[in-house]
Amino acid sequence: MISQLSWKIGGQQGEGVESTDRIFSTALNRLGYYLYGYRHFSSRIKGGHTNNKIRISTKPIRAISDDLDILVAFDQETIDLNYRELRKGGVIVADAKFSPTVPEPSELRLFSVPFTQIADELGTSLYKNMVASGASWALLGLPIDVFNKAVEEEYGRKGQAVVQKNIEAVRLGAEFVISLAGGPLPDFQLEPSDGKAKLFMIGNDAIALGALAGGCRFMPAYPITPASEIMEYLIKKLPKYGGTVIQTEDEIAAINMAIGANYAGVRAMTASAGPGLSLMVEAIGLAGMTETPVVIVDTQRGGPSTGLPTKQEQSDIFALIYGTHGEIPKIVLAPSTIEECFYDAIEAFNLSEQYQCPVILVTDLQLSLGKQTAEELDFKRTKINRGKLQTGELPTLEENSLFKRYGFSEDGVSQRVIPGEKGGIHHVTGVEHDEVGRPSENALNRQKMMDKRLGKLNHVKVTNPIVVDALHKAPDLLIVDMNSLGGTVDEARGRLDIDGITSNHITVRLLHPFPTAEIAPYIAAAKKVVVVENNATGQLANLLKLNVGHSDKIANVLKYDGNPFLPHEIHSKCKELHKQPVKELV
Amino acid sequence: MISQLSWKIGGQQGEGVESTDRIFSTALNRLGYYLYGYRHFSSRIKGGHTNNKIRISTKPIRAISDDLDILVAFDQETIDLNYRELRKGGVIVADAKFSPTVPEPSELRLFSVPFTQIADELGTSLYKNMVASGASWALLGLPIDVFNKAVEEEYGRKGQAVVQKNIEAVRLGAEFVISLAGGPLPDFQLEPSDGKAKLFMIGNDAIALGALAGGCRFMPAYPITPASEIMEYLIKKLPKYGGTVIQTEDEIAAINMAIGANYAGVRAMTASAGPGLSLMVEAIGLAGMTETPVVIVDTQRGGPSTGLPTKQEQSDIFALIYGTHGEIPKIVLAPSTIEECFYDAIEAFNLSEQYQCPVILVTDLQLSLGKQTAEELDFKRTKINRGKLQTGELPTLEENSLFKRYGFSEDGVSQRVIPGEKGGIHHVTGVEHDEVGRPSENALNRQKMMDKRLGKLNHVKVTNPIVVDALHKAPDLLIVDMNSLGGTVDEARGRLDIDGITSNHITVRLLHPFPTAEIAPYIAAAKKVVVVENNATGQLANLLKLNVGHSDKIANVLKYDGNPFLPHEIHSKCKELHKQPVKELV
Amino acid sequence: MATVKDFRNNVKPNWCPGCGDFSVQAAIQRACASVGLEPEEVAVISGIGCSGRISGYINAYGYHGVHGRSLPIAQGVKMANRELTVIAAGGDGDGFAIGMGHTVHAIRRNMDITYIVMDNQIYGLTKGQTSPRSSVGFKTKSTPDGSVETALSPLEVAISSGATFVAQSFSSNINQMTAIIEAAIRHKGFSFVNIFSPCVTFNKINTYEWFKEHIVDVSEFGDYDNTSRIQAMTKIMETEGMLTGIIYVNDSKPSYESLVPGFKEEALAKQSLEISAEDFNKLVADFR
Amino acid sequence: MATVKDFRNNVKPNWCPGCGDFSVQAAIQRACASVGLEPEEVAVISGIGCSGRISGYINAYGYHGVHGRSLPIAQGVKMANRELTVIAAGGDGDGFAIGMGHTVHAIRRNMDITYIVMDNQIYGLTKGQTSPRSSVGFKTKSTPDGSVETALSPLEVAISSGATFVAQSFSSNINQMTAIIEAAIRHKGFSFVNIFSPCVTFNKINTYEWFKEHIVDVSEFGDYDNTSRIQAMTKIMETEGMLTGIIYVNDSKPSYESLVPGFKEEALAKQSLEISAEDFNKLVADFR
Ligand SMILES: Cc1ncc(C[n+]2csc(CCOP(=O)(O)OP(=O)(O)O)c2C)c(N)n1
Ligand SMILES: Cc1ncc(C[n+]2csc(CCOP(=O)(O)OP(=O)(O)O)c2C)c(N)n1
Ligand code: SF4
Ligand code: SF4
Ligand SMILES: [Mg+2]
Ligand SMILES: [Mg+2]
Repeated sequence: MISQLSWKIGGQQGEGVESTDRIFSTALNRLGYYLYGYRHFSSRIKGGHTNNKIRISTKPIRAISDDLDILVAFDQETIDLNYRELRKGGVIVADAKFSPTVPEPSELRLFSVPFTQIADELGTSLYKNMVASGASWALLGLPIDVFNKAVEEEYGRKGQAVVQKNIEAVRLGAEFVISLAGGPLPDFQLEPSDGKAKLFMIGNDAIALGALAGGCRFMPAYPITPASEIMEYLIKKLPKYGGTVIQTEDEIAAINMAIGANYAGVRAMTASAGPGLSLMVEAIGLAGMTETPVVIVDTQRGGPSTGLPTKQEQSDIFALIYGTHGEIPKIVLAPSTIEECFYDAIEAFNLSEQYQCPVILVTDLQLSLGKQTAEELDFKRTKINRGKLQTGELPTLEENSLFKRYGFSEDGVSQRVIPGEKGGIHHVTGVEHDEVGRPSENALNRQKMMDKRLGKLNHVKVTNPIVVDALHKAPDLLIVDMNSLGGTVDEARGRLDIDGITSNHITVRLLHPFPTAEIAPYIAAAKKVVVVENNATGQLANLLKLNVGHSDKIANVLKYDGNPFLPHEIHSKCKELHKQPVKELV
Repeated sequence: MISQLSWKIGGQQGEGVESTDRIFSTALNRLGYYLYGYRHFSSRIKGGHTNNKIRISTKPIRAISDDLDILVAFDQETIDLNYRELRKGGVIVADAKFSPTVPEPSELRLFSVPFTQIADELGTSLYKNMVASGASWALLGLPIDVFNKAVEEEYGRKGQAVVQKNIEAVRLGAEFVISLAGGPLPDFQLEPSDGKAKLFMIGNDAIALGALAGGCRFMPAYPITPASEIMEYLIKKLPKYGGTVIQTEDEIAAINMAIGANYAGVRAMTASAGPGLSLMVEAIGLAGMTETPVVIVDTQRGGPSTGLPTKQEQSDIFALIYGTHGEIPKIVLAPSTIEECFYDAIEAFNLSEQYQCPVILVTDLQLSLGKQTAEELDFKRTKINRGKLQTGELPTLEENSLFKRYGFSEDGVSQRVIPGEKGGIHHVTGVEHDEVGRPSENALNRQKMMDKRLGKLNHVKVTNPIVVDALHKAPDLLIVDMNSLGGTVDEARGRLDIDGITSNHITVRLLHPFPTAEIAPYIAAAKKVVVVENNATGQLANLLKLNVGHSDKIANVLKYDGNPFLPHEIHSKCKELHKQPVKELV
Repeated sequence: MATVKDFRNNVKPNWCPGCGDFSVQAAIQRACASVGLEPEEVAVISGIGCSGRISGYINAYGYHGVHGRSLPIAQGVKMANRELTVIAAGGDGDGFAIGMGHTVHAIRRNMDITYIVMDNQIYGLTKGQTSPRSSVGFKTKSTPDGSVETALSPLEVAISSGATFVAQSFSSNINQMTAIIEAAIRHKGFSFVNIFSPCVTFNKINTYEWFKEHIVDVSEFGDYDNTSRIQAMTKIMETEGMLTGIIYVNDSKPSYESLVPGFKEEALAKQSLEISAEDFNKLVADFR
Repeated sequence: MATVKDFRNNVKPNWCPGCGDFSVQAAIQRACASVGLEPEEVAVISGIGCSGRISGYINAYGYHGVHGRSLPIAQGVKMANRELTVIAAGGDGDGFAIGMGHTVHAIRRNMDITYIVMDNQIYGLTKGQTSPRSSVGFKTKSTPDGSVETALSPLEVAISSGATFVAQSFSSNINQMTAIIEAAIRHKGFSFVNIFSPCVTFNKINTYEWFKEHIVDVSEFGDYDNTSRIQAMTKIMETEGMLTGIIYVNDSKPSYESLVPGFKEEALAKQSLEISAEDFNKLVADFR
């Protein structure tokens, strides 16, 4: 019995790869296994190779595996592109129709199953996905009823007849493969899971759900990969809570509308990826200058420009922190797990109202789109904190006087009031202004206002600005990462342990204001610091150098070819870096 | 006899302060004096206090002075706001009409001259500027004919009668003040100048002229303070060279049009300030990704958002370098003198074609708008270098093959060809692409293309990436600055010298790729590094920390109230920092 | 009930003496009072330009945003609190150059917002460059030999974008302006109001006198039916846009807010941010 | 002389089988050949979207820019080299949502560019959200309860923006498309061509059949005069934009390039970058 296994299905885009994967993993999820999915897809609608990989485990996992156990192939291209990933003794289940072959002699087992033919006999080749998944499911020897239940849910709205045909397809696929294999494969039998159905979702779902629970009621946004799911989720759910989503004419409209709505008292957010974020820069500056709360999600993807829109990358870090002309207060939060996506979405709204500034929630494509098991989400942690927003009745204003919306205060945060309130009238402007919001060029006021706004960042308190796993007092390596990389790094660390290389691990969750004080001792304690990131210039490492110093012992492991890291890549690079003398590191 | 003197004229915006200043300084320029001007103005059209200050010297100068010798006042507000700046024994020449008074007992000399009354007697109060300037000119005892010539040029297009009236006003103003003062003031007599008429211009003029000489023939742009003069100059001059300026609908259109024009073989630029630059971020990424040359000028002003649009600031540094999602090659050049504005504009175009990437030329408001004496501009240095642009006939392409516009090469720069050329057909896209420009998601190609593009920066060669004045081997202080600050820093250094504090001075001209190798030895050699900048977060200092390290001895002198530094401010702050132990610096 | 005085504050506008925007400001203040609004019930959202300063000169909630984006901000405000009277305002550059896309889409979306453009055919704040409204041949700092682009016709564009209320007025005619703005505020949907508001400093062509000579009021066309899109468009084309009055109204189309599924009559800003544990559990169950 | 084959390259479009864009591509290739152009004389500048990929599928110079900015880039190309035939192309989201402002201004500016919109009433590349062209009630991923915004009328907007050439066609009618694109290329000024190009994957309403049923060709109106702005506008309004053919042409207005002072007939890209020492000295003398 094994404790984990990796399964992949591949074919042409539009061929049903995704729905097959969905049914397969839903069934596994219901059985109580932990799952971690990865989608390989291109920026086109139909055609082009796509594949979905799922790692199945009896324990929580947060990374894809180096290798693969089972490959389900709809075409020879899928085999050609993926067979190298299969471990020794791995299995290919392929459509007999294209007479599948393994390109090189190898120790793989190939089961040629007539997916299309069986499907055709059932009425339409559309059923071939179910034949295929039935076959691969059977090899695992898992109970079929859960699987059929998932099939029913997927196709239920198409009527019972369709469901039955699909279930039939599953059965026939299973039977056929079993007749070849002689039964479920003994070396593919998973240990029993804890049996509890878990949450299974993508990061974008978690963010959207968190936003909703965090009081977000309005989302103006413009579609873009890999952010669109957030608006697509919220438009389904918000009407029940009186809110809505507007698909705007562009991202500039989206962010400005979100600013307008927040100004007027509603928690509103927008979400986009690189190109959209680039267009929002001016308005983010406006929010910073006018101290208007607003939450912006950036789901990082391969850049620059249109770049690799469906690929993994973490290359917007500096742009998010520094990409505004002039200087504003801004908070940049980077959740590193699916659960954090949920809690951080809530926290982002709280922070944006507490510190009255834009908050950017940044993810990467793998975190946003990779479907995975999530721990239960704790409703009790969904607390809303609106900071200094004044809601009760306000004292009447004296004639010709205005509400001190920008009144100076110890922490730099001023009382805030929303339009509609008597006694709260004030002016808001992106021009430098005085305490009631009137434009002012007075030098002294200017300096005080700059100090007030930027000073707010000194007070920012975020739950767990860094995630620390630091068993060692003076580890050989401190590995630093962000967003989706932590799980992969941990797998690599397990192997480093075996090599006798000690390592601590920090995942940075608060990118700005940088948690220098929190992180500095760990940097100081480590013999070397290795920053693992999906970009070409080492942006996270640069943040460390800029804020913490110690440039001389900070090295980078970078990957920017569009694919996520595999554990063995990080492991071998870290081993190499460990061998190098410090002075050769940089 | 004195070698320098500061003169200021103040009144309400729209009252003729600027034209008076223009005539006054033109006359001084013709006499061969070196001038350095500063305009204090607000973001409104008429009304509101404005003043222009000129420093007049027999030697080159690049800074405004701490104090003032003569103040010409059109209203009491001008006196109230500016009298403290006058040195002991300073002079106020004011309109008798408002019964001018000096607020506190002081050692100032006040000449109350009936500007308005004399003007009215001549026919219209419009002549009061000339009465005023005639009066202040007379106190300096300088020859009147040059002055009258300047008057003639200013008003010539309004006809000889108007000119005569103005000259008459000058004469009457002069006579009146002399009758009060008993003659030119002995302590205000300037030493003779070298007598050679010099160039007298603003940085924006120098940039526009440099662009023209550097082959720029097209400028799409959108008006904004303090950049508009660049387009306003070029629209007057370009038609003669077949080119033109288009005032576009916004900055996004402007930058994309400039990219289109460069792609099609014409040197094109755009110019803006913070808000416009923020809007251009996405397109700058496109230029970086498609390796299309383009030149963008950012004339920094007070930020964030609309901020202080008519005030001095240097707060776009990080945004210019890092404000693009994803990672692109980009060059950021920061001229530090009026002459450099000219030469760097040419170099910007050369670099953009040599490295096929966007080049940002960044100034600050004082450099862009401060009118000052420029050294002769050397036509021989206006060389054009188009890099690897292919202009001769190209070999015919084989059927179904394309020109390798993105061919790999040692320095990362590929052959470039412009549309219209037979044999040059290729595709361009902001999506990751192969050597002929077709979209590609291939991981290996991706990595090579990223390395190619970013690697170009390793080859960038810029004339004088830093300006160095380093007499001392191990100075007490190394002062680092950029853009317009160098002159003021030098004045402060003169005073530090007297205090016995040794200092070296570096002005950073190439902000990106950062000239780490060039600057590092000077940083290492200095006991302390003081970075002087007009912003609140110490962006230039952060660039040093990030690229060179030595965070522990880098301190900042910051000013962000909208006004330029005065020499005494830098001097006293440096003295303070010198006293502090290094470990307390940061 | 609030009077026009209650909509005044003590901020002295920084406009040049004689600028058309003064009267626009006065007309807005009068119209708000005659509609019976209280200052705190009004939010004026403006763009950047001389005209954009207007939000600071009216005693009401005011938001002076970035150049060209008054409409997106205004729409955000309206969605957050539909009980507010939202007035967006700005210049011709703000609304028809950099903000053109938003203008078309805000019109199309038809939220209950009044949008007032102070159209002076030039860029005032940046000291006299051409605007999309400048006529062919108009000489400015950026077109020293005269503009060669066709002037934009805001009224045509508004109607073709699906506007439900289109009006035009002239800064000299404060009574008409007031009446139009009042009608615009009362209109349930997006109201587009273009006002010729001369820039006395930089536009020496389109002066008060020039407008007086060139404009004609719709009331002068005996049989004009301002509920006919085709007639409105034809008239605008015939007069080259030089007409004033309420040019087109469609009262039958519901405003955006009233069409949004689930959108309550009560301001969203006043609704609870919390969801129940029961709801939360249901939401979470989707992912099992 | 080049034939249609010369405008083909060996890149296989990544569009879904049956996508309307295939025929648009073919029509452009045919039109270029019939106008007598050589591949290197043509530059196709496209936006982002399924449709935006078109610049990579035509054997000509091609620039695939960023979303919504094909027209600014195309105008830059035209100004740099007016000898090139510049074709801008993209989707309805590209041109009428994010690019709306540029579309209005490019039309107004009237450079000699042909702009082809592949109008499928939806966002294809991002997998089926609403577009400004989606009809009221249209259900998409972003409007699961049906869109509540009025669909934009591209033809009305084009005419009201001052277009000198406005046409509409349908992807099934390759002959008409070809003829229209040919006329558009020949037209000396900005040509706006909207093409109904069905998205077979995400738009299940506005299908080939649907269009066939709903569109009417201008040739069917006996006395239609496509040089009359008012008539064109009236007809568009009457048919709610569901008409095809060349709807409006104004041949008398010179193109932008030919109006710019000092702008030579010869491509700017071919002119010298250098200025003479004498000129330089004169320029410098302004500052003495
Ligand atoms: C993004 C951006 N670009 C440019 C500017 C500079 N700017 C300020 S106002 C303005 C235009 C003014 O014209 P208009 O909108 O017609 O207003 P007016 O001053 O004429 O009332 C411009 C270009 C800016 N503030 N922001
Ligand atoms: C700035 C920016 N925002 C969003 C996107 C994502 N995006 C790509 S294409 C597209 C719209 C596609 O619709 P359309 O223009 O109609 O083209 P179609 O795919 O239907 O041909 C969007 C929103 C992007 N690439 N860039
Ligand atoms: S410049 Fe023109 S628009 Fe601006 S305030 Fe003066 S008159 Fe009014
Ligand atoms: S998704 Fe639609 S528009 Fe895109 S290629 Fe497929 S059919 Fe064409
Ligand atoms: Mg204007
Ligand atoms: Mg579309």
